[in-house]
Amino acid sequence: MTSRAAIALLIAAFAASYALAQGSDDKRRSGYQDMGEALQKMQDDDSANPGMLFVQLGRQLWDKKAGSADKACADCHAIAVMKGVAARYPAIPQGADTPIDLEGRINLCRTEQQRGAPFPPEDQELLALEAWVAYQSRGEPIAPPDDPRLAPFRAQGEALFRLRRGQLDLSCAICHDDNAGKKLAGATIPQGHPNGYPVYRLEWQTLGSLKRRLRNCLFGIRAETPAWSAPDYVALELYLMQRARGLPIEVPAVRP
Amino acid sequence: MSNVLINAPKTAKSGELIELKALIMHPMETGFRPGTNGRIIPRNIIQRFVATWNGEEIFSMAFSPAIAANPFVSFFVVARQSGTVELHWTGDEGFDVKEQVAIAVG
Amino acid sequence: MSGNGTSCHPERSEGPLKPQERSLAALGMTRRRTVLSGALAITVVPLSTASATPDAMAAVVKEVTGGAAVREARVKLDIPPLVENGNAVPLTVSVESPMTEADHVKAIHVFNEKNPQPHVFDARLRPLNGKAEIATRIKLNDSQRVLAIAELSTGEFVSGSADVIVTLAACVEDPS
Amino acid sequence: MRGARFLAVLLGALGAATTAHAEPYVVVQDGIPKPIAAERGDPGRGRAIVANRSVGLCLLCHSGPIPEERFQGNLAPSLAGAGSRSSESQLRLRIVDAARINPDTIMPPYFRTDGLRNVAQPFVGKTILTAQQVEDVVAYLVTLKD
Repeated sequence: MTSRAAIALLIAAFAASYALAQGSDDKRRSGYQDMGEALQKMQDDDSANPGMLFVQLGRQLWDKKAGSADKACADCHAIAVMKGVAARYPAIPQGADTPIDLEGRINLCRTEQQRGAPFPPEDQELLALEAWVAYQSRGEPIAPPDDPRLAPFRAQGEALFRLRRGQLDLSCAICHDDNAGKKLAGATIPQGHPNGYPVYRLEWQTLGSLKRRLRNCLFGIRAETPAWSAPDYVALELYLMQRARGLPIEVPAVRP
Repeated sequence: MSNVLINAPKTAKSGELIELKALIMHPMETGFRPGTNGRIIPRNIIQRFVATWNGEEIFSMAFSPAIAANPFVSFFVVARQSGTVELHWTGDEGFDVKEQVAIAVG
Repeated sequence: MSGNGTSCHPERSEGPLKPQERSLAALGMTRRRTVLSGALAITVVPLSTASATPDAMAAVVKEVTGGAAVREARVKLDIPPLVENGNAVPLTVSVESPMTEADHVKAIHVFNEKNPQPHVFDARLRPLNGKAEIATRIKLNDSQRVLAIAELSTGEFVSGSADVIVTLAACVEDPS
Repeated sequence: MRGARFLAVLLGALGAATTAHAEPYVVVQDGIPKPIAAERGDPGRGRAIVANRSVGLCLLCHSGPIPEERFQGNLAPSLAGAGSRSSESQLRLRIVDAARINPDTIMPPYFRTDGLRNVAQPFVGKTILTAQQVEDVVAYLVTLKD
C-alpha cells in the first residue's frame, strides 16, 4: 500500500538538544525529559517510533483528493509551507474572531475548501493529517503569535488551568505547576507541555490529540468533560502553548 | 488501509550483515479487554510475520496478543544477492499485507 | 455503562484489584472489571481465560522443549528494568551463536509469567540470519520475569531471563 | 449529636450515595471528635481502603507503611506516624474536609459534596468515601504510631 517508505534512520535526539538549548534558569522540561531512556529512544528512532506510521499516513492523505470539490490539501499548499505552522497554533483564521487549533484549521479546509464532511474528534485521518503538518515543525520552537485578539482567550485558558474542579477538587496547576516532577503513584508528574501533539501515547496504543489528553485529566479528577467542540480546549491550548513558548515541537512524540 | 514502514539499506556488500526493521499499523487487540459496553472486544491480532528474499524465507515469527499494538520487528540477514525482500503479515479478520523493498548487493 | 468515572490513578476499572490485576487494567486486559456507579461498585464481569502463571509458563516451556533440559546460557534479554507503561516494552533478544550450518539458532521463544497467556512470540531463524538477534515490543501487564529460550541446531535448549518492573501509570483514559 | 449519628447510620446504609442536606458531623476546633458512622471503624478495613488505589486513592499522593504496594506517591506527607502526629479527631476532619484546616490544601474532600465545581455526572452529590469508610480509615491511621 505504502510506497516502500524506506525512511532513513533519522535520530532526532531531543535529549541532546535539550541539554544544549536551555539555560539553567529555565526550569521548563518537556515530558520527553521525564521519560526513561527506552521511551526516549523509541521517540528518537524514526524507524521504531510508532507515531511515524501516522505521519506516513498523513503524507498519503495530504495528496489525496477529497470532498465534493475533489481537492487535495496539496492542491492548495506545498507541504514545505507548513513548516512552523504547528508551532504557532491556535490562531484566529482570516475573517473570524475566535481562535481555532490545528485540528480546527484542518477541518475548516475540509469543509470550506474540499467541501467534505468535517472529521469527527480523534478520527485517525484527522490525526494523521495533523501529525504530517506538525511533523514539518519538528524541532521548531513553539512561537505563539502576538495577535492581541488572542489575549482574552489565553487568559480564559489560564483561568481554566487554575480552576479547581471535579469530585477530587483539583486543578491542572496543582499537579503540573505545583507538583511537577513529583511521583503520583509510580508516575512522574510532567509539566504538561503540549509540544508533542498529536502524541503516540502507549496508554492509548495509538496517536491522540491534546484534547483527548485533557479529557483524560478531567476524567481522572472526576470532573465533567466539556463537549469536544467546547471552546475551553482551545483556550487551554492557547495558554499551554504560551507556557511552553520556546520548547521544540517533537511531533510525533511518544509518551507513556 | 494498511500502513507499513520498512527500514532497510538500499545497497549492501555481498556477505554484509544488514538489519531489517519493520513497523506496521495494527491494533493488536488482545481479546482480553472489555469495550465500553463491558463486553470483551474480540481478538484481532497479526498472527504471523514472514520475510523472504527473492522468494526464499529468511525469517518468520508467530505473534501472540502480547505483541504491542503497531508491531515493530527487527532482525538481521546476510546480504547475498540483489533482489527483493518481501515482508508479509497475516492475521485475524483476514489481515494480509505484503510490502517489498529492493536491495542492491554488489 | 462505563463512562462512569474513575480517578487519577492506574486502574481504569474501579473495583479492588489484586496486585497482578492492576496493570492488567492499565493494559485494558482486566479479567475482572468492576463498574462504578458513583462509589457503588456493582458489576463484576469475569473472563474465563486462565491467566499465565509461573506454572502455566513452565507448562508451555515444556511443550516447546519436549521436556528437554534447558541450560541458562548464551541468551541475553535487553529490556528496560523499569517501564512507565506495559503496553509497549522494547525487547531485544540475542543469542551467542556462530550461526553456521553446524551450529546455529533455529528458534527463539519468549514467554511471560503474568499476562493472560504465557506465549509472547516464537521466531524462526537460519544460518543466513548471520546474527541471532531480534527486537520487538511486547505487552507486560505487571512487573514480572520474561523468559527467552533458544533452540539450537545441536538440539540443545538455552535460556536467559530478565525482570521488568512496570510502574503504575497515573492518569488513564476515560473508557468511554 | 444523636441526630447526626442517626443520619450517619442512614448514610452508611446508603453507601456513598450521600446527598448532604445537613452535615452529619460536628467540627470542634480543628477536628471532628465524634465518629460519623454508627459502626466502629475497623483498622483492617481502613488499611485496605488506604492501600486501594481506586477507593482510598491515598497512595497516589502519600506513601505509607504498606510495603506490598510498590509505587507510592510523594506529593503529600508519609502516613507513617500519622497517629502520633494527629489525634483521632484531627485525622477525621483532615479526611472529611481538609480544606477546613488549610483552604489551599491539595487533599481532596473525602466527605464533602458542596462547593465543588464541574463534578462528573456519576459523582454529583456523592462523597469520595462513605461515612463508614472514613471511620475505617481513621481507625487505621490512629494505629500508625512512630
